[in-house]
Amino acid sequence: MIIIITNTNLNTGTETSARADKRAFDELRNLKIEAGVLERADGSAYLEMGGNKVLAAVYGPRELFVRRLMQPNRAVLRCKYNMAPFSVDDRKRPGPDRRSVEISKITSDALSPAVFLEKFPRSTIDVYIEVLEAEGGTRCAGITAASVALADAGIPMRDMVVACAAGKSDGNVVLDLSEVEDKEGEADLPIAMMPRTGEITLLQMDGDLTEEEFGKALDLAIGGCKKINEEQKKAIKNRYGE
Amino acid sequence: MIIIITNTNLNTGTETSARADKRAFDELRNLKIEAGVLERADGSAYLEMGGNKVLAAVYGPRELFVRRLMQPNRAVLRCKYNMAPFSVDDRKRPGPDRRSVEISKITSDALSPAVFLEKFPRSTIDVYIEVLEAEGGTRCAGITAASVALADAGIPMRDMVVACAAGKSDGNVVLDLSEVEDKEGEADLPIAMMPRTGEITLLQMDGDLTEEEFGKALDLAIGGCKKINEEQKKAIKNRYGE
Amino acid sequence: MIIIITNTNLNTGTETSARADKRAFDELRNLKIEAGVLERADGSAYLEMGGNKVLAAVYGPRELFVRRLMQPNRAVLRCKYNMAPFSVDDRKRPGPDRRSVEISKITSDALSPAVFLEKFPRSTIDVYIEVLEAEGGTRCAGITAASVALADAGIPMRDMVVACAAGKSDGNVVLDLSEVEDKEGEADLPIAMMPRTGEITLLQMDGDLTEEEFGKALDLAIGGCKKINEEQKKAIKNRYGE
Amino acid sequence: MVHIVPEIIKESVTNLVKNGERTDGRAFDEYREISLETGVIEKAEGSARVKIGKTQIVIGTKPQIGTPFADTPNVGVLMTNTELLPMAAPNFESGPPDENSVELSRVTDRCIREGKVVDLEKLCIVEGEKVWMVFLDLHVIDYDGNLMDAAVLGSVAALMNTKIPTTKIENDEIVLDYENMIPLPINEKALMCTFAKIDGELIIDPSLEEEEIMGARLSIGMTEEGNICAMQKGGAQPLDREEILKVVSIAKMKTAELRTHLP
Amino acid sequence: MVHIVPEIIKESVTNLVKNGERTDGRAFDEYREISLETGVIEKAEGSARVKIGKTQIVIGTKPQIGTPFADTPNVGVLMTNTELLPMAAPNFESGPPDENSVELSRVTDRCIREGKVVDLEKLCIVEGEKVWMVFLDLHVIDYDGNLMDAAVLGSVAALMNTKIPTTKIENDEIVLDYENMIPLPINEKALMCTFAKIDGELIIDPSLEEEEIMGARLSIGMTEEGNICAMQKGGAQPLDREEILKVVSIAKMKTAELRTHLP
Amino acid sequence: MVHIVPEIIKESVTNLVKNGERTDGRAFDEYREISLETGVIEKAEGSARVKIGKTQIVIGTKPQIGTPFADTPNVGVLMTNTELLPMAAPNFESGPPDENSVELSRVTDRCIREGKVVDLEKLCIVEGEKVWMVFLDLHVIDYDGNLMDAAVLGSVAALMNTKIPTTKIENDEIVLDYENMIPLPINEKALMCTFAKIDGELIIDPSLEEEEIMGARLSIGMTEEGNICAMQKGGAQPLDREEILKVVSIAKMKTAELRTHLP
Repeated sequence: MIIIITNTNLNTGTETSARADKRAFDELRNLKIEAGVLERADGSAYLEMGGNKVLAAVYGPRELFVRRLMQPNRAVLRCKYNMAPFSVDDRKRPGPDRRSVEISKITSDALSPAVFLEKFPRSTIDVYIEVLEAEGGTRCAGITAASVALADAGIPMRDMVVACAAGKSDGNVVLDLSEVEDKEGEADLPIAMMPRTGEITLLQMDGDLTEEEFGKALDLAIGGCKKINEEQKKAIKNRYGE
Repeated sequence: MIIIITNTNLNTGTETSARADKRAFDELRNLKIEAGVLERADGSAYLEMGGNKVLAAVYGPRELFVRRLMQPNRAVLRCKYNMAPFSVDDRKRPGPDRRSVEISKITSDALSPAVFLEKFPRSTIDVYIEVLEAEGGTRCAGITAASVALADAGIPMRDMVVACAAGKSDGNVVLDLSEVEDKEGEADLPIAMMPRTGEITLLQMDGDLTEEEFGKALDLAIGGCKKINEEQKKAIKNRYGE
Repeated sequence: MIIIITNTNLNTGTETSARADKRAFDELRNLKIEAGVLERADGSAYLEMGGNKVLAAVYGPRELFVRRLMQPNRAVLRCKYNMAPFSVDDRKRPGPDRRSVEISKITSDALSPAVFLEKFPRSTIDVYIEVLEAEGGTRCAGITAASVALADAGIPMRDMVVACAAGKSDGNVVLDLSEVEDKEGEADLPIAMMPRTGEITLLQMDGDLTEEEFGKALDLAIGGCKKINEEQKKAIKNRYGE
Repeated sequence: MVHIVPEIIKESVTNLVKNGERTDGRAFDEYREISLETGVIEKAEGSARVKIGKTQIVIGTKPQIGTPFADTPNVGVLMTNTELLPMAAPNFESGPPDENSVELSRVTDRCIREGKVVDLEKLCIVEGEKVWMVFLDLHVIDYDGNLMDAAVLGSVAALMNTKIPTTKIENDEIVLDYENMIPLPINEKALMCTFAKIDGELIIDPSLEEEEIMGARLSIGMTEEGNICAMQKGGAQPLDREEILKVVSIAKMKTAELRTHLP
Repeated sequence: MVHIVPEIIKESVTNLVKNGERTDGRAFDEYREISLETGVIEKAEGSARVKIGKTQIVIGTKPQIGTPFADTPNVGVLMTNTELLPMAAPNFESGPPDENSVELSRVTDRCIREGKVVDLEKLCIVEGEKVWMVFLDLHVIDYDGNLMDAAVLGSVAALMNTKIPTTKIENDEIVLDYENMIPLPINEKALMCTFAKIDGELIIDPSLEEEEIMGARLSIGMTEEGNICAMQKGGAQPLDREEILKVVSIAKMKTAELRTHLP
Repeated sequence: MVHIVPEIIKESVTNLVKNGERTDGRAFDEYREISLETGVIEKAEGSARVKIGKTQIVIGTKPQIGTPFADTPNVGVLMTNTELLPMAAPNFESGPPDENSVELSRVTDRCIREGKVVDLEKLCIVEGEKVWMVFLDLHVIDYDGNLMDAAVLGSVAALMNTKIPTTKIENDEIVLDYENMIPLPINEKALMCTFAKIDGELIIDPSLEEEEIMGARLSIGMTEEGNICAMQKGGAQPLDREEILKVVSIAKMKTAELRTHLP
């Protein structure tokens, strides 16, 4: 039996402004970060960015029971990125898939340079990222939230880590792609950085960019990171005062 | 929607000679063995026999981390037989199935009698067999290659182990069944032996053989093993000289 | 292609007596318990109740190899409830499902209060329940059999544990629901108890009962447990004499 | 992971209970503060965020069109899944659902199913062919005791919050009309109320601290009329007949109280 | 789990064998007591309980209608599954089938399939579309050695005990007539006979004690005519040509003897 | 399994790099010896064996007819799967793909997909119903560093080597004509080039020894025109903006050089 769907709300593409949501090319989506939202975790943060809703929680430094992962001279930072089944249009089956395994790995690499892991040999710092609702850019949202959760847990850090994507949509290099721009656009370039030194801790790209467009997008993303970092600082200030 | 396949190359059965590939009843397929083909493994071998292409690699003796497998007075010899997804006509799903679990077990039993396991208590010798292309008789090809890889790894051995099948096809007892003969034939009898003493270390059979045919097939397989053993020796000589 | 089934034996519902199998509302199905039916297990029991056929086996107290489950001051009592693939009308796929995981857990809770676990620190007592044929009430049958198997294993116990269900079927509160009564009835209330003190060690309910009906069903189930306990005692007496 | 509770905490909580008190000052039959929001996840067709004390669960529903079970060809399907996320407690681990998570899923499912919360027969689209399958996913993000009551309360709220498109059959095709969304057909608001037994006393809504030292637990699902639709005992200590009858009669009042938090 | 056999037991069993004796007094070519009941599980379409000594297996069959394999469109399907239950031995563990369980499944399946026990072509209902799939499940409940012979003997008995409804095709529909049940079409009664090699001697039907110290094992499947349909060597010691030919000729007589236990 | 690199090796490799040298004498922007054969597996519809230094991967393709994804009804499907075989390195383990294997699969897939190597739209047979699904399986048999560049180079070669039968629709049936095989439609030869950062220096095509001590890794996928189609940073140390821009511009030249190895 054939199923026909009528009158869905997916009327994208008839927009007249440059971006479907009328943002300027270098404009971020609405952003809200709150630190210390969970009771049991050692540190936590909640982040909304556009339609994304992301929770991050940190446990540790704590004893690492899996001996084969143990490092004699530093802590390991382990990340689990996970999407709630109800976070996307078509229900996502619970449990890790290849995408979440990859994102967990690169998130761990993105956060590690900022943490003084060498202070906690043989232990683990566990970062859990839960995407409650997804609307494009959840890996960046997760990293940004996780960094606030690490700070909330009192983990000593060189700097915050902040993440943001730029990309190409409808022929234009733009900041912070929405879900529609990500799916229909020509390229996506998510990065993470430590804002104090400007060092890049995550860099991925897929799509099609000339060398020139890439440089432009990279700088746009760096600019986005700096703005988001201000919100991270505010969230921590709100929680702990000056 | 129905799918129709035209003009495939599967024109077996119209042959006039006794065997589809014109071999004599006691003739082996073309055979080629090379030792020392991989860099990282402690020992390795590559074998082609008819359309079979098989790699074997050995690591060890090395520390055994799974305590419940450890033997206080000898090494364990563990085998993993695996088929590449592209090694067969219809893609094989990656990962072990019941067939590969059984072959791994009997391969381990087939090789163990030849190795001085008692020299390496509490350790493991790991044998990995990868079937890159399969055309009937891969378990025998794997054992023959693994034995060369064990020698290449410098593992002390009482003797080589060499494997070969005989069987019954079109009413005749024949040596070294091809894929077609295995599938359409009446019986398959793979064995492994230590050529110096003639002792049998692997024996399986499926099909239908009288006691007399069985005796004939067993002797044919023993003869095949002896010929293949010459190629094993050559491969080791080529690698290390006399 | 459509499959039509004719003349199956499922002619329930045309019965004239109150219960499909003509039992009185407080009548148990035929019951048979035998202790010591297996050779290897430290203790075992076989139970038939109506169409149920259940085996229970006990190993222990023995060393617990999973360190994270170990209790410094007592044994853990672990249960595995499992249904044979052929025990039900439509073949059950082998391996645990959510139902068997839950039943294993509550069976462990139901048996633990009766066992002097504190006598065996750091060890485990393993209880295995196999449903060979299922006809309603297998969790209760399993607990009743497991308790006999624990006694057969010589595990020191405060009391036996005995289990029985009551429920509501065709508007009546009745004892020991059959498969048909369980499926088509209005409520099922399986309990387990220690008959000496009358203490309840398992209690579950699903369906729809008023507070009054619940009280009535609970008392009926308690009465059923007492009768079944007599059969448990007989089984042990038959095995070991007075 | 086994979590060993220090003897000293065990003793101090138990002593309080002996004196008729609880660590957080509550009466024995008093719930912690409850908060319940619905519609918190826009991409979910229904959702809720429930807090009982510091226990917190986010719940979302996803209706899909699927095939009915062969033995109930005209009945929709409800699928309940619970994730005890590793973020919710230091001893929760990643991986497939463990026995606690399975029990929570099954008891929640049982209370909602046996309490006839959703009118599953109204979810049939074409008998024997197409029905609505409603996935109910519970995401436990903070664990401070008494998950069951929170799970059922939040699930009922999320189901009440759920909207599905109207369906029509035209020329043997199912037409889903997303302009005319209708609420999921709700029959009943069955809720669950949990007691813990500590040193012979029965206290309602155990906190984590209380759960860790309790001997037994009894959860009771009740319909609006006060009928029992589900029960589950937990814990390695027994309960006696009188204790059970007593908490059943308290549960009626307390589930009615809980029900006032529903929208 | 590795099971270490004490040296003293090893020695005493071996010394007995050297003197032509076995711990339980049997001759080298003597089976333990065998018992075989069929129809023991009413819900299974066929079933058997087999004991060889204290080794015990319960076997049930479940025929289902399914789709044939693409390369054998007019042939029914036999699926063999073995569970070495943790109740059967202290070192058997719960979980997915390990290599011993897989080997037992596959050798049992091979003996039955290659021995042509079931006439699988008669299980075709509609060529290329519908055939009977017979699930053969072996539940090993007590393990005292020589599982293979027990597995094949019990499986053949359970298959002989199996009944399926007659099928008719009417108006392009398959009609299953449960009033007229027919036995599964049985062609042949192939059985298996297993030898253990201890200190150069070959003994039949090894007990657990003997299995634990044996150097090699050889199992031979034989048809009623005495043709060989399956063989499997196990164990980390070799066998020589003469030993193999010798046990093959003994197996013919011993499988005939085993066959007398079938109904 | 964590592999601890001895401090002394770390130091010696690092010191060499500080002096502008590498352990195997290469220049910083010099690849190891590359060999590439195609058609090495006859049963695979396309295949290649690639070596970069001693890193070795065997790659095979298997086209199958399947159903397209609902949101891309007229586009074929490419499925990439990587096995880091335990034979390839002492610390690789059997079992389901770990995070390194998943990353290698996904980055290879991304470079080929985003680089539009295969014209997937030409793989549609009947819109919304049947398309070619191409399985691309990478079998890593020897691991000496820089798997990504080898994986993409070998995959492109295997895809270029792949042949599929022509398809026709006749009387609503798909006819596969194995007498007239055609090559897979190839659009583009996107390749990947990987840099490692050691002590502030960026070196191309890191060997295993270099990978084990590198702080960060950056892989860049490039089309024939020199557009970037994929990037992936790895490793727990950061890169700065200038470093990134620098390696992007080197990658253009180096992927062109790699491309000369394609047939």
